[in-house]
Amino acid sequence: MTITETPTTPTPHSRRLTTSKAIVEAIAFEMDRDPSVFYLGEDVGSYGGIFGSTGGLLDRFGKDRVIDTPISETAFIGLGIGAAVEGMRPIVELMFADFMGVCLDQIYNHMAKIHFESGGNVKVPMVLTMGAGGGYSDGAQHSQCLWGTFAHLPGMKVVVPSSPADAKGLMTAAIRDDSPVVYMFHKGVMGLPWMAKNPRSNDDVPEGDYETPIGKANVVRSGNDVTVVTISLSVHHALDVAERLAGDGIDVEVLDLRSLVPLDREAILASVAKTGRLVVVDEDYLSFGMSGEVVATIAEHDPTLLKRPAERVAVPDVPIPYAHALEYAVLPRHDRIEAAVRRAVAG
Amino acid sequence: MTITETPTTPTPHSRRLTTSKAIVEAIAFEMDRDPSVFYLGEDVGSYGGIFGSTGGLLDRFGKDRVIDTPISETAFIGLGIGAAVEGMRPIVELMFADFMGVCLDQIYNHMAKIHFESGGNVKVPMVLTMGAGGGYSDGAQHSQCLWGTFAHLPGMKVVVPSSPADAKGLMTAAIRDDSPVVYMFHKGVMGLPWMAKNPRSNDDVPEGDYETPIGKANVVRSGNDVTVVTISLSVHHALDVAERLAGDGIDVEVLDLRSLVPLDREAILASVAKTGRLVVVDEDYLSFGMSGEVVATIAEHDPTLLKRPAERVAVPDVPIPYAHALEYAVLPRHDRIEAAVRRAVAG
Amino acid sequence: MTTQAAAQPTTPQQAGGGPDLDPAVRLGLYETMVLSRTYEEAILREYHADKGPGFDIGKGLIPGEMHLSAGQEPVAAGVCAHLTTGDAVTATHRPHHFAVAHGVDLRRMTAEIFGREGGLGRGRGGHMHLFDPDTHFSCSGIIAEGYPPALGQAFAFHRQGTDRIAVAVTGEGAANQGAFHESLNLAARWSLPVVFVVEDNDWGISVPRTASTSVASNADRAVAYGIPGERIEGNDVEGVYGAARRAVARARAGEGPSLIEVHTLRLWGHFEGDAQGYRLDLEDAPSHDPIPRYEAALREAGVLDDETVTRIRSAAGERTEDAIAFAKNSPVPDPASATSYVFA
Amino acid sequence: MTTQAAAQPTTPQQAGGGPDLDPAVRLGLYETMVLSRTYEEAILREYHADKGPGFDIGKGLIPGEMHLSAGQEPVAAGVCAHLTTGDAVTATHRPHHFAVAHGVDLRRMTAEIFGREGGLGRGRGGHMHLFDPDTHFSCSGIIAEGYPPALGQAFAFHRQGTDRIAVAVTGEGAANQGAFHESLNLAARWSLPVVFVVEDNDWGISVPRTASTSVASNADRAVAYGIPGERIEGNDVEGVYGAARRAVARARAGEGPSLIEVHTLRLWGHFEGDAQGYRLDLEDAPSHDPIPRYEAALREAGVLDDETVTRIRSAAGERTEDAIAFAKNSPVPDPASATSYVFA
Ligand SMILES: Cc1ncc(C[n+]2csc(CCOP(=O)(O)OP(=O)(O)O)c2C)c(N)n1
Ligand SMILES: Cc1ncc(C[n+]2csc(CCOP(=O)(O)OP(=O)(O)O)c2C)c(N)n1
Ligand SMILES: [Mg+2]
Ligand SMILES: [Mg+2]
Repeated sequence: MTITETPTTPTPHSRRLTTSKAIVEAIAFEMDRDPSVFYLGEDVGSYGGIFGSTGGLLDRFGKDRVIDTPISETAFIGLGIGAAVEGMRPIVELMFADFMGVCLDQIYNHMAKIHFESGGNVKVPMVLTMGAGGGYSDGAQHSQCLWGTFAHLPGMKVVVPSSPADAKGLMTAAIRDDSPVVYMFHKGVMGLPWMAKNPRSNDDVPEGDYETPIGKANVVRSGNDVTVVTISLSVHHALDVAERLAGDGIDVEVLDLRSLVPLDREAILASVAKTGRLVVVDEDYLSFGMSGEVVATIAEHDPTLLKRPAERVAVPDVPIPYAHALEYAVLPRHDRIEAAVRRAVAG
Repeated sequence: MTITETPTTPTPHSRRLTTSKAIVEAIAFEMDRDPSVFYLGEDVGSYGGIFGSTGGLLDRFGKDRVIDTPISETAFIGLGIGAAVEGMRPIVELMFADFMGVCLDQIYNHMAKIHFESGGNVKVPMVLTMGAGGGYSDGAQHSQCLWGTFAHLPGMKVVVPSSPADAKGLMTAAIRDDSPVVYMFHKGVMGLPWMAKNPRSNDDVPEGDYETPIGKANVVRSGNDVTVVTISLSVHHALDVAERLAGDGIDVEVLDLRSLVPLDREAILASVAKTGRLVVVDEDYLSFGMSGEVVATIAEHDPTLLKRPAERVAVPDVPIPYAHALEYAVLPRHDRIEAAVRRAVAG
Repeated sequence: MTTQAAAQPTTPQQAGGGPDLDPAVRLGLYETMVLSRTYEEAILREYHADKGPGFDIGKGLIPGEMHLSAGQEPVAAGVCAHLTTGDAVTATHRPHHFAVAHGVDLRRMTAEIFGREGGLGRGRGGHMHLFDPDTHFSCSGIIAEGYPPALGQAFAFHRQGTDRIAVAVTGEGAANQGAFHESLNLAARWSLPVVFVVEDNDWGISVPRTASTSVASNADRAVAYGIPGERIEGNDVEGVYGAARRAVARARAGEGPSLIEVHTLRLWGHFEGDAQGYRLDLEDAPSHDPIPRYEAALREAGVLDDETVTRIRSAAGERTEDAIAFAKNSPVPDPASATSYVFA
Repeated sequence: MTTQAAAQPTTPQQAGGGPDLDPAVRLGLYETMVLSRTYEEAILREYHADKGPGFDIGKGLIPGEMHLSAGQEPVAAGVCAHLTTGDAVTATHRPHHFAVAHGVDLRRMTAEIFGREGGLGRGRGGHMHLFDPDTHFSCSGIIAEGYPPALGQAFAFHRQGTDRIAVAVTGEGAANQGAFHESLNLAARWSLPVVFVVEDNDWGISVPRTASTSVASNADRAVAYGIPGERIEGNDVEGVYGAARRAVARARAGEGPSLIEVHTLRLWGHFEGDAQGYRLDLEDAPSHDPIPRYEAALREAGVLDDETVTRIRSAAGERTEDAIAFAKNSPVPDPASATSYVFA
């Protein structure tokens, strides 16, 4: 079973789209039905978004609703917050997750906390999109995932789709959500013409109004021997490995978390209860992040679920190196995932 | 056994100091012996640091070496980086950890990455100090710990002392370290005259040259029944609980991590191998942080070490509330720690 | 090769105020200032009532940091006189005078400061995090970071086809923060209806303006964004009123933002408990208190007499004590609800 | 109440350059520009040599984003002519022209761009992260965030009792970022020996300067910090040279920072692979190429002849190809060493 065959992807009215086109479709649908939705960011207008997240939107909705900003992330993310507070539904793009360092205060101390600090009286229905991830030698400041950082800080949902259909459905849900949602797209799943991509980055996407609930993990491949919990591009690597290992009689379950916040702990527990073996694959940094949280979820529930030590495949707490050979040595790619799965099922 | 009796604190030449005075002593000692050391930050001059981290230093070293800055964290942290690159040893104070959002780029994309990106050719021997933690109703933007955030991002050590002696020894080590060190002091351990404090915040501190190696956890109380892994102010809460529970025949081991990066995984494993029960106490947010990392350390090594599910006592993924009753409900204080320890040893 | 000259400095504008001003307006300015001061004196009293023995910041009915605005009332009174509650104000860690002047409900604000369920934020926010959707008022404890959200409120008001505006406030210390620059540039480039206010009280905690700021007046920085900049000296409420009238009118007319810096006075410490050992101008400060000074001027102009002063003061006292009583009677939040309101 | 006038605009300074300039200097400027262009043409060639079929950014001997500076050579040549390798330069994501002009070792820089063990950063950094302690050169991929570290280098140089200075570079798009403002204020207030350079190539990726920036010239923003600001029009290398001479002298004399904006030209795409569909000035661009133009001027002035041009070009070609050969012969880093150099 692959990601394209999951029950959440109805086939009748769908056609193949890249992830970036699926995202644009969701945004366009919402902009059509809700005049309070607008899109703001660097190079999101005529350029169509550096990673294709807004292609064609300017032509369709005009420059009052698809707006190029100065390179002033603090100012324009704050602008989104203020507009959301006054009832609009901004989608604001931070070009790379790596740039969070120049504007994190607006994100985590304002966007994420105003609702709480106001005792629920003020809502911030805003989507903050951003590209993430490496694999194409963009160096230590343009290749980070950092979703663990956002997920650690309370008050914002953190959504990270892996497939075109999920990308559309989760974007729809994010825009409609009354809470701030950080929506991260890994460049490697976007189906960009200028980047190596997994074949699944161009896949079936339902037409029309299509929403995927935020907070429900997805069993993209069911299996009985070992659970691989992962997210985004790593879902595809895990699926590739699972297909390869099926030939060796190893039956891998792949769980796509889809969001870190909310984290679908029930799905993690259910899968590990079945398989008794856990491998977490995360392109973010290893320590103090998603992989630890997933493993801890088991150990604080019932450590005896684990028949073998949990395995973590992540970036080993090193900045992302530029040189291809070094970068691919630290990314959680097929070889390392396969080795971890084999260790998990041994003995 | 309490923290004041640990073997790393030689008693002959020590006298009682508050943590803030112990920090100042370490800084003054290093400024005396090394002219390249200087201190930079907001209100660190005549005010002496909002949390007393620089009291008296201006009078002693003058305004060329103890320097008040404009409220421009990005500029002055960057200034520290550049000075460190050119061979100085700046100590730069970010008044509250909560303010990292306005300057995180300099911290995590520059201070922490330059050494790596330069292939080891450039060193950034800088200490970035900051106050952390809550407990006095300072609200959601002034009460955060956030050490999990710093620890997740590679390239900087993250040190969080709990006692006056450690505060001195670790500050000495941080200044002498050739790598960037984030040095976080919890306001509640500083021994400030205007804040509730644990009696241990005024304690024995060795005189003269005193260095505590970064990366070695400290068994501040040894015990056989259950391991409490914690850091900073929570060490004191854990010790208080341990003393109380000793009367009930529960023998608690308290492990003070002292630093998140490097994380002393051996010490965690050794203690849990002995006790078979783990409670992690962390004043930072629960998910995707220190508590998960500590628990995962066991589960990826050997989940059978855990005779009971691991317990985590942390801030339950909520901004720190202002109202006292709410704040104390989310902080990892004695009641919650005691309950977790009791659960861990039950059965 | 050509070398382009720098832009022309902003033309100083006619200040407004003085005897030409409608007596009702002058009385209103006075009244707002008195209410604000009366309110803060009561907060001061309540704050310190039970911090002892010694001073424990976390203790008492009002715990935590407390930044009072006494001395800075002219800024809030002069600016907010031009606003309705449909306009937005984003204030700082020192927010009370703007909240009072903008008409935030005193009872719910006070209950918030006391950390009660009846507070603006049900006790979750506290004195640095007052959010009032009714008056579009908010504040932030992070220096200068209240500016950017004001842009968005102004943007929304404009998109909604109204002439409502946003006022964004910071201190002079905060004007050296990056968010200040980004906000002014973006608002200017997009002609957003914002009035940027800088309260220059000469101090950023213990650091004097002269030590932190490379220009004598932040109003000069308006040149860097091609917008009008005005500095009001002397903590003069009518001067502020005049400058704000121009800036607000410009914003409402869709002509874009303006910057107003007011040279004001921090009468008390940075926060309560601040011994102000660093402060050289302290002894002199009370003699510059703007309220007695304005009172004297209005008496001289025949706008105020003993009776009116008494009426205004006692009305302020009543409203204040009513708010404090409301706060004290409001329930303490239930600890079981501590994790509520994280998501909408 | 008084309303203080905004500061006076910076007096335009005498531009310098022109026929009075020493022919050796003029030749040097030309030579630097030719070397930079020759070098980048070779990088362009190597970059695209093996990206196919199609264009896969992660493929080939030089993978990743590639921001070339062709057309902007006058800025680097004019500024760096006044520096020694003891001075620091912090450049941007588009760093090569400054690295070349400042004398960074071409071989090790090229090896870094090729991701090799012999590179400046042993292949860890890449083209946006070139660190050369020998020439105090560095760059950053984060917009405007190269400014703050330059302050610290300048601070250290000053403390060390030298007259060495730091030059900090950004694009005009980056001048709207908070770090720009904070850095200028701090450097001005502390009189740090820094020269701030803004390369205005009219574009921040696809966004024109006019859409992002609220003033016509970033040099006008110098007023906001009380420092000299100059804008050089026409991408004029000698104009840059003159302005930089004044700014560098001021910094070395301990008189503090200056701001120079140069109106320059992005001859190619923002990065390689950029189709520039948004770009209206594209057809016109080659006719503004500053190198042929300067070559013609120097020929006319009798400073250059065919022979010298040939010599300079072939020397540039040789150095470039030598560097590329060095890079290609340098070993690929050992994957087993991928986690080295995290801590010192
Ligand atoms: C980003 C940030 N840095 C530092 C602080 C700590 N801080 C709080 S108030 C203050 C001084 C602010 O000075 P100013 O802007 O002049 O306002 P004032 O207090 O004088 O009203 C400082 C440094 C903060 N809250 N946020
Ligand atoms: C903080 C940050 N925001 C956005 C980017 C993405 N980005 C890279 S280059 C660029 C345009 C920069 O324009 P400018 O400063 O004019 O420099 P130029 O590319 O024209 O040389 C942008 C937006 C970034 N690297 N850093
Ligand atoms: Mg001030
Ligand atoms: Mg540009």
